[in-house]
Amino acid sequence: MEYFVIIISAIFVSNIVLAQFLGICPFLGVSTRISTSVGMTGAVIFVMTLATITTYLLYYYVLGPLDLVFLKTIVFILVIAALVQMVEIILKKSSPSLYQALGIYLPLITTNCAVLGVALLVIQKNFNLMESTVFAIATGIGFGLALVLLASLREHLDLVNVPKGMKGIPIALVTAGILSLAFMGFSGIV
Amino acid sequence: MNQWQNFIKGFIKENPIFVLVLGMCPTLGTTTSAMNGLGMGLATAFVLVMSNIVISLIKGFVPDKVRIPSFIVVIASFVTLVDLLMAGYAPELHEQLGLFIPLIVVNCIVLGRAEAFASKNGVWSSLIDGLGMGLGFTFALVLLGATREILGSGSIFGLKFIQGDGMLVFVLAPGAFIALGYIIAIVNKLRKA
Amino acid sequence: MASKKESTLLNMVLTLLIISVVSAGALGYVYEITKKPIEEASLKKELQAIKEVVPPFDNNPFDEKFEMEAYDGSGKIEVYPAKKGGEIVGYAVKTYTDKGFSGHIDIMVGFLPDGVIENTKVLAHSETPGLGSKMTSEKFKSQFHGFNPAEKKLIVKKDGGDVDAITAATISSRAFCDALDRAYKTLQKGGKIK
Amino acid sequence: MSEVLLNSILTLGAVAVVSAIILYFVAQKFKVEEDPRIDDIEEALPSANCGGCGYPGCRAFAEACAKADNLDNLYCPVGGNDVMKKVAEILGMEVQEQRRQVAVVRCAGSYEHREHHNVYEGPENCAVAHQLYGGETDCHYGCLGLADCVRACDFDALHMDEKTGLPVVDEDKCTACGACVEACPRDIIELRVLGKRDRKIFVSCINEDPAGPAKKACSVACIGCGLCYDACKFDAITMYDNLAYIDDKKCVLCRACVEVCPTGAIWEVNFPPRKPKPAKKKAAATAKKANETKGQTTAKPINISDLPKEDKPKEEKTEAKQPEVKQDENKTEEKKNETNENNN
Amino acid sequence: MKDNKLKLVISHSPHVHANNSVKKIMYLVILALIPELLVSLAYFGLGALIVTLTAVGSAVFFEWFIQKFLMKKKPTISDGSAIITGLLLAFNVPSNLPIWMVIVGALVAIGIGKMSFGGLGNNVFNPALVGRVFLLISFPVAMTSWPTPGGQNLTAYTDAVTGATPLGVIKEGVKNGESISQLMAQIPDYWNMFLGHVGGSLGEISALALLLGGLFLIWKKIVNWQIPVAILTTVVVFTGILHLADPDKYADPLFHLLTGGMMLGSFFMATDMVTSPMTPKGMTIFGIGIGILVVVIRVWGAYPEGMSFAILIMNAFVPLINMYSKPKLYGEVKKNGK
Amino acid sequence: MVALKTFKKGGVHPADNKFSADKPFVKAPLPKMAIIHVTQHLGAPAKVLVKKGDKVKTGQLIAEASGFISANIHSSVTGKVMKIDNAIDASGYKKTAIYIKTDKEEVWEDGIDTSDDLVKDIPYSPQEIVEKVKKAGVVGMGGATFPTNVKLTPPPGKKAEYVIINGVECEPYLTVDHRTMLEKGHELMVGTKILMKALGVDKAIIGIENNKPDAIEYLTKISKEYGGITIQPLKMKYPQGGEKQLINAILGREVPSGGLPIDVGVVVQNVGTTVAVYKAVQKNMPLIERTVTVSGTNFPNPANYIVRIGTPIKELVEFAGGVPENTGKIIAGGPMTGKALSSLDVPVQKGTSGVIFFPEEAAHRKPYQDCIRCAKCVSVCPSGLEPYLLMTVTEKQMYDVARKNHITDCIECGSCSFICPTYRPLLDYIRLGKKTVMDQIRAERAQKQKK
Ligand SMILES: Cc1cc2nc3c(=O)[nH]c(=O)nc-3n(C[C@H](O)[C@H](O)[C@H](O)COP(=O)(O)O)c2cc1C
Ligand SMILES: Cc1cc2nc3c(=O)[nH]c(=O)nc-3n(C[C@H](O)[C@H](O)[C@H](O)COP(=O)(O)O)c2cc1C
Ligand SMILES: Cc1cc2nc3c(=O)[nH]c(=O)nc-3n(C[C@H](O)[C@H](O)[C@H](O)COP(=O)(O)O)c2cc1C
Ligand SMILES: Cc1cc2nc3c(=O)[nH]c(=O)nc-3n(C[C@H](O)[C@H](O)[C@H](O)CO)c2cc1C
Ligand code: SF4
Ligand code: SF4
Ligand code: SF4
Ligand code: SF4
Ligand code: FES
Repeated sequence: MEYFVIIISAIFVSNIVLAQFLGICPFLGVSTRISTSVGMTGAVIFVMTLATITTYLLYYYVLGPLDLVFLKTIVFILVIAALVQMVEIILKKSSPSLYQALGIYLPLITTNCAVLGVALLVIQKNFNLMESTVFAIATGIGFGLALVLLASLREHLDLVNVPKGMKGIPIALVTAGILSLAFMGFSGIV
Repeated sequence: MNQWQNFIKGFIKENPIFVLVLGMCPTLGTTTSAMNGLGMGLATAFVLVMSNIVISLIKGFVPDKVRIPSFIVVIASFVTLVDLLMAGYAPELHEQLGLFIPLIVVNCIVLGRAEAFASKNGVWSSLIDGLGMGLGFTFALVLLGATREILGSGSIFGLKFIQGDGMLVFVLAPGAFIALGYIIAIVNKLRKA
Repeated sequence: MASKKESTLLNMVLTLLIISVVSAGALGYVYEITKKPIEEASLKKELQAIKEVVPPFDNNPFDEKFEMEAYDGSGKIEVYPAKKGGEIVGYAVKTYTDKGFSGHIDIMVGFLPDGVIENTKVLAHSETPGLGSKMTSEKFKSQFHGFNPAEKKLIVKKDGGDVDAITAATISSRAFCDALDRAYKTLQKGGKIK
Repeated sequence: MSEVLLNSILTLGAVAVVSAIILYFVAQKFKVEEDPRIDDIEEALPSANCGGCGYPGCRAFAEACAKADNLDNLYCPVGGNDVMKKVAEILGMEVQEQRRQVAVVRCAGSYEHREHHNVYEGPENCAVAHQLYGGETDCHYGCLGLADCVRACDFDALHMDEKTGLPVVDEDKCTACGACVEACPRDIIELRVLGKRDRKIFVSCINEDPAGPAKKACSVACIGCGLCYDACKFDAITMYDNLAYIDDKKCVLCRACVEVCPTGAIWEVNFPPRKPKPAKKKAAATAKKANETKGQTTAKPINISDLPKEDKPKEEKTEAKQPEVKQDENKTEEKKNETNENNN
Repeated sequence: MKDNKLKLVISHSPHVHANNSVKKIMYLVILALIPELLVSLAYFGLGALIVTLTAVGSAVFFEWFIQKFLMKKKPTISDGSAIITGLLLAFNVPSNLPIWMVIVGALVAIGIGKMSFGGLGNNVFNPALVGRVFLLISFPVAMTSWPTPGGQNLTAYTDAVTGATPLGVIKEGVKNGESISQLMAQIPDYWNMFLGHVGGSLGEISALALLLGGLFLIWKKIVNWQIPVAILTTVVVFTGILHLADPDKYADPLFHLLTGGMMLGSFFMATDMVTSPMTPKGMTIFGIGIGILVVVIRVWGAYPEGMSFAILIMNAFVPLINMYSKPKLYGEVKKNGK
Repeated sequence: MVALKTFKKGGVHPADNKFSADKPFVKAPLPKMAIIHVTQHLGAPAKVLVKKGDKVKTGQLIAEASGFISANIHSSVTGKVMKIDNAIDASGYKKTAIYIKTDKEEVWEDGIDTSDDLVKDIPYSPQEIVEKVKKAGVVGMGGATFPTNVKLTPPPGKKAEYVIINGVECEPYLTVDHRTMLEKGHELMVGTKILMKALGVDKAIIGIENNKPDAIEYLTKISKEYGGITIQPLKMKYPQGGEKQLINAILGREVPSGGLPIDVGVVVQNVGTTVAVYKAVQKNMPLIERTVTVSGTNFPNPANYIVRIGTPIKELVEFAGGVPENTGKIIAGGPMTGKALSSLDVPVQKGTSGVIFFPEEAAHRKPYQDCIRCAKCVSVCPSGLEPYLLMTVTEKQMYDVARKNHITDCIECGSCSFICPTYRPLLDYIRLGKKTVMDQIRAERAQKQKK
């Protein structure tokens, strides 16, 4: 039940994008086409999970014991950056097809607050390793849900006559706003 | 480009938020009031200026492959610095801005500027660029913060001017998106005119 | 086109190492400096809170703080005895609830030795701004000043108690009462108050 | 040194070194070669992603450039020669200069020249109307005036003239991307090479009907009489399907054809008004020479600059017909040579 | 050879038209809303009148204003869609809501919910609900104090006697551990709920009047039956299962059908053609989605009523639904011939 | 009475306005100058066989088929070839046509039986029938003008099971098929037998909508004399006459997307075509005349005419009473699929089934608005398409999306434009998108073949 609560909360109630304001740049940037948003979702879930596990271990087995928690930001981001770059290089060589699908989004992820955000959040929330992993995956799914929804809406908006001044980012933001308004209906469920 | 233009471009022409649409998370997450916007903006501006300076200083020594990690370390150091200083000397604000202070690290603007400007230009230009961009960012944050505060709480910089509450939505997530959407639309219009 | 420098193992490692070492050094140094102010800041906050919720005292409550198992076994609460001239003048209790609209809330509540509430202060919460967040407002808090849980019910009026809920934030109000109730009952169980 | 200081330096140093080493080896092991020049070229391109070059976007063009042995068949019409020079520089190659092109509208059938005897109702879209019928006039070749070309232009270089119902090209803005050529369902728009001082001569009509119906449908139609064909000494004009066509590669801008056209279907653009000087045989000769030079090296823009400025070919009788042409450098509207008015 | 000045019109076929129009559709919907309007006027009196007029008036005004001055287009207010938006917005708020809030709601509905997207036909979210939810979250107090229906306060407006809605009573009660059967005593009986003698937003109270209007629209083929039927069936099944599992914690299906915005939402708001899917299959999925969300929010969420949220959330899914519920092609080839 | 059937998916109900249903055929006078286009059918233009100055007889071959899908063209009058020049046709474009000035005296080509006697015996083999049909230049008269002989030659491996005769005439105003069924019932029956023989099938069904009860009754009666032919009454619904819909209505089968009726074992022929086949086979009569309804709400005397191909519509209309006062639009064919004429100089062609007048007030289209996503168009589309989407993506030139959404399956029935409450010109755009996508497909196919 504990995990169920974490999952529902991360996906719907405290959706990372719509309620927590993390990962907004890719949320706006990559949501022009459904296909790309699906690819991005895959990449984010993957990296987010990997990064959360790695930073979790580092935090509790290195930084904590050495009383160096103030270095967490710098260490985490370094690890994430290296991780992303590594994944990218490896994918490019070992699985070009997967690289085609996910690779192009990887550089974007380094500067995605959501990844660092989740790494920091699991520490703030005192999750254990398993909870952290589940939380990271669920958060990634929540990110994907918001991303794919917005992408489908924006593809739709491409076909209708949005006023010139609102085209592009403004209407995407307003749409995201109403989406977030609608998602407030989930509040209190867990 | 003279330094003045270099400085001023961050406000409207290349405003990181309105035009480049980067650094959205702190923009939306911390602007529940004008004051918070100001604090966040200045913190970011500080990191931006300092890391721009340092990066333009060290750019010659850094090999290409570790360029990004190196820059990130530099940026992260300044972020931690701000974090620590703020926690020590401005605990109230630190609590308000919460998670978003460490997240300055991944603020696309900071790294973006490091990559796009500081790693190619001299110290002085980089400083000006950082300052311009940083203040442009702050300007945008204060604008958004003020809008949300006025509509959402009926106050400005904490000064209440109506009885009771404002429209709560603007303090919450949806209002942030919506308000920013319209501000960008208006800025776009002004920029074209 | 940034740097034309070749990427060899040595210079990669060296560069990153130097940068990191310098950063770490600088940060470590700053950390040393700010460590005290940060600690002081958070101490000050707690002390401030204690001062707010109990009558004037002259001891250092931090030295005498002790922990108690909550009466319902749901966790631990911290108690700071406030003394004046060695005499107990009240207890500042750091209590909590998980029933807030957005989950966990930490509250400092002060009791006089006879169990009457002196004052309250919300330490940490994530309730909705403008709604639940109003529990920090004087208007809501003032009703607890001199509130005797032995005589009145620490329950919102809607549920048949004596507490005026915040409009449109009954959930937060309820949670608030829950936290106070926990502190009260725990102290009572531990025999600290009547 | 305090413990914290030491610890932080050690830890961070270790993390950094480990990442650097891992990165290094991973990078070595999984190396994928990509021509770095592609990025450089892409940066040099205007990133309009218009496809005017024939490739799907600027990146694809950059890749093609990097792969190519020479740049003869690669040309970015938006960036023009400047950009191609830059690209060549990056690749260390020579680039052949291409002469500037602009879009021209080969239809002069304005409202006053063509009678409209039907009313089209439907979407404002040339392609849709074209599929439906021949047009509101008897000319089934001419412009439909519903502005598909205008909408296709990304550079704001086209607009509809309210009075004539025809599109007008702003030569300063036109980048010769060809989007309008693609868009026009009637193939009215063509990219033409500009001569010196942006001059050009072309037949502003594509009506293939024989003389009678053509002339009846539109007073400024090319009726296929062949007079211009006879007048051209440079083989620049071909006749096909009752229609004359001037090859911009061969035309030396001597304007001989313009005068003989009985309907005024041939337009000369950006020429100064003709001066009443006697014709010089020399002019034609020089022009011929220029033509030959051009044939050998396409590198130079068309070269009749050997002709002294005043040295315009025969012009005696046209003088009287030549209206006052306002020398407005930016505007191209007054490209119309109105000699036809007199002919009608 | 000219056909004596005959200027023939040329256009693509078809050359005839069914002659139905947006205007006709919209005015029929307005007609269908009239019975409910009458019921609320009877039960809420002056307040209902003021709120309805303000909402409709300001919705139409904002549409006109925005089209005329911001979009520089010819205003199309006569098509009636703004009237519906205003009407439905009014139907979704308590009848004692302060006028200025009603106006803000209309501005949000029309300005943000509709015109920002380009006006009629281009919006992705139901405008009236955007306005309503905006108000609910902005002014939770005002939006959740419902005047009690009945004769005593027909002329009162803002100082009407207020009380809780059945959904609110149940929600509060269950949270406090009271059992459903106890709580049922505190609310009107089902027959009164069906007729509309019950607290709530001004246009959601009478299931009977709404049902009449809704059936009229279905008969006129203006709305498809799939959406309302899918919603109501899902709700009945879902709450039925819950009720059977624990009748003390979960109210019975009939209660859910008769309370809150269930009827109004199912027949008039989920069916807004602009913001609902295009095929019967898609509409069914859409309806089921709404049904599930409503129950989830009603039963487990913080809000006693989830209709608005459920519809808005499903509005966001419409493009995806459309993508995966294409109509069946005539002569679809299974193994992809050719 | 047999149960009424209809097709399953989509469809609309335009007012049928069949004003001329009880007007027997009248023969229209010969044209003064016949304008005979060499493209009156689907496929390649016919090759001109005459030259300026030649004298031709009625029924003489003047242009011959120039490919597998093409059709012979015969002179419809006796006279002199004046010129071979471009002339405007119903498509609104100028196409090659042969101008023949009519002599006073009519001389028929040898071997043509011009009498009205019914010939019931069919002594010919299937090959001979197809040959005769081809020689006579018979093309489908139901609208698509597809060369009939091609339809009668199923590709190898495909076998017809049914012949369906299309007597639906679902287009408003038009009544020629109705009149043909009433006046030429026996010819129709013999024609049907000929088709059955040519295709080697023993079952034929004539589909007729129930707004023509007299035709249903009459044909049911006489069909007893001819074995294997049944009459199927159908519920009124447009576009029931579309062959795919008709097959669906009668047999419940669906022609596969991109396929032909023969893929489900059916050949569909129009009533008029069948009579033309009868004449071609039994009387050696080439296709030189056809039936045309002249009608319209403001047209004082709607009627049905038998008209020689090549008669300028102007002459036909003058004979029928002249252009009504306030005419705003004239349509060749029915109002749902017909083409608006840009000029009355257009001649009657093999595919011209009607001339319909629209008064000024009904001639104009209403301005259109943004789509309100009412899904009416989706629900009426008999092909199961999403017209609103197809129009929009064509407008935005997203042809790949249009293609993925099967734009090529549109039968151009116009139901979508007819029903749309915002008057969107759906079919206008869909036609453009369909053509563009077809061109793309063809180009790809050509490319593949090259490789
Ligand atoms: C966005 C939003 C945030 C809310 N936050 C709180 C909150 O922090 N505390 C609270 O008690 N109620 C909050 N509510 C209100 C509850 O959902 C619920 O309506 C209320 O507690 C019912 O109490 P009442 O009986 O006082 O009206 C919030 C509502 C909304 C829409
Ligand atoms: C390329 C092409 C090939 C055809 N081949 C055959 C055929 O082999 N057999 C047949 O019965 N009909 C054939 N048809 C005719 C069609 O089935 C159909 O009758 C014709 O397109 C007119 O139908 P419509 O009026 O419903 O559009 C062909 C049509 C086309 C366009
Ligand atoms: C929308 C539409 C409506 C049609 N209506 C009729 C009709 O009413 N009667 C008819 O004979 N053919 C009609 N057709 C043509 C038929 O599809 C088919 O081409 C014809 O019946 C084949 O016979 P034919 O080759 O002898 O013309 C229609 C076609 C379409 C696309
Ligand atoms: C059946 C039907 C239901 C409608 N429901 C709503 C509604 O719930 N909210 C609303 O703002 N407009 C509604 N409208 C009006 C109109 O469609 C709506 O304003 C559009 O969403 C605006 O683009 C409805 C219209 C119809 C025909
Ligand atoms: S006028 Fe034509 S060729 Fe010139 S820029 Fe515009 S679209 Fe391109
Ligand atoms: S030139 Fe072509 S595209 Fe442009 S308006 Fe004329 S017909 Fe249309
Ligand atoms: S899309 Fe084509 S087949 Fe479908 S209704 Fe429209 S015209 Fe008919
Ligand atoms: S019928 Fe018209 S308004 Fe309705 S969905 Fe189709 S195109 Fe849109
Ligand atoms: S600031 Fe760019 S993703 Fe958060």
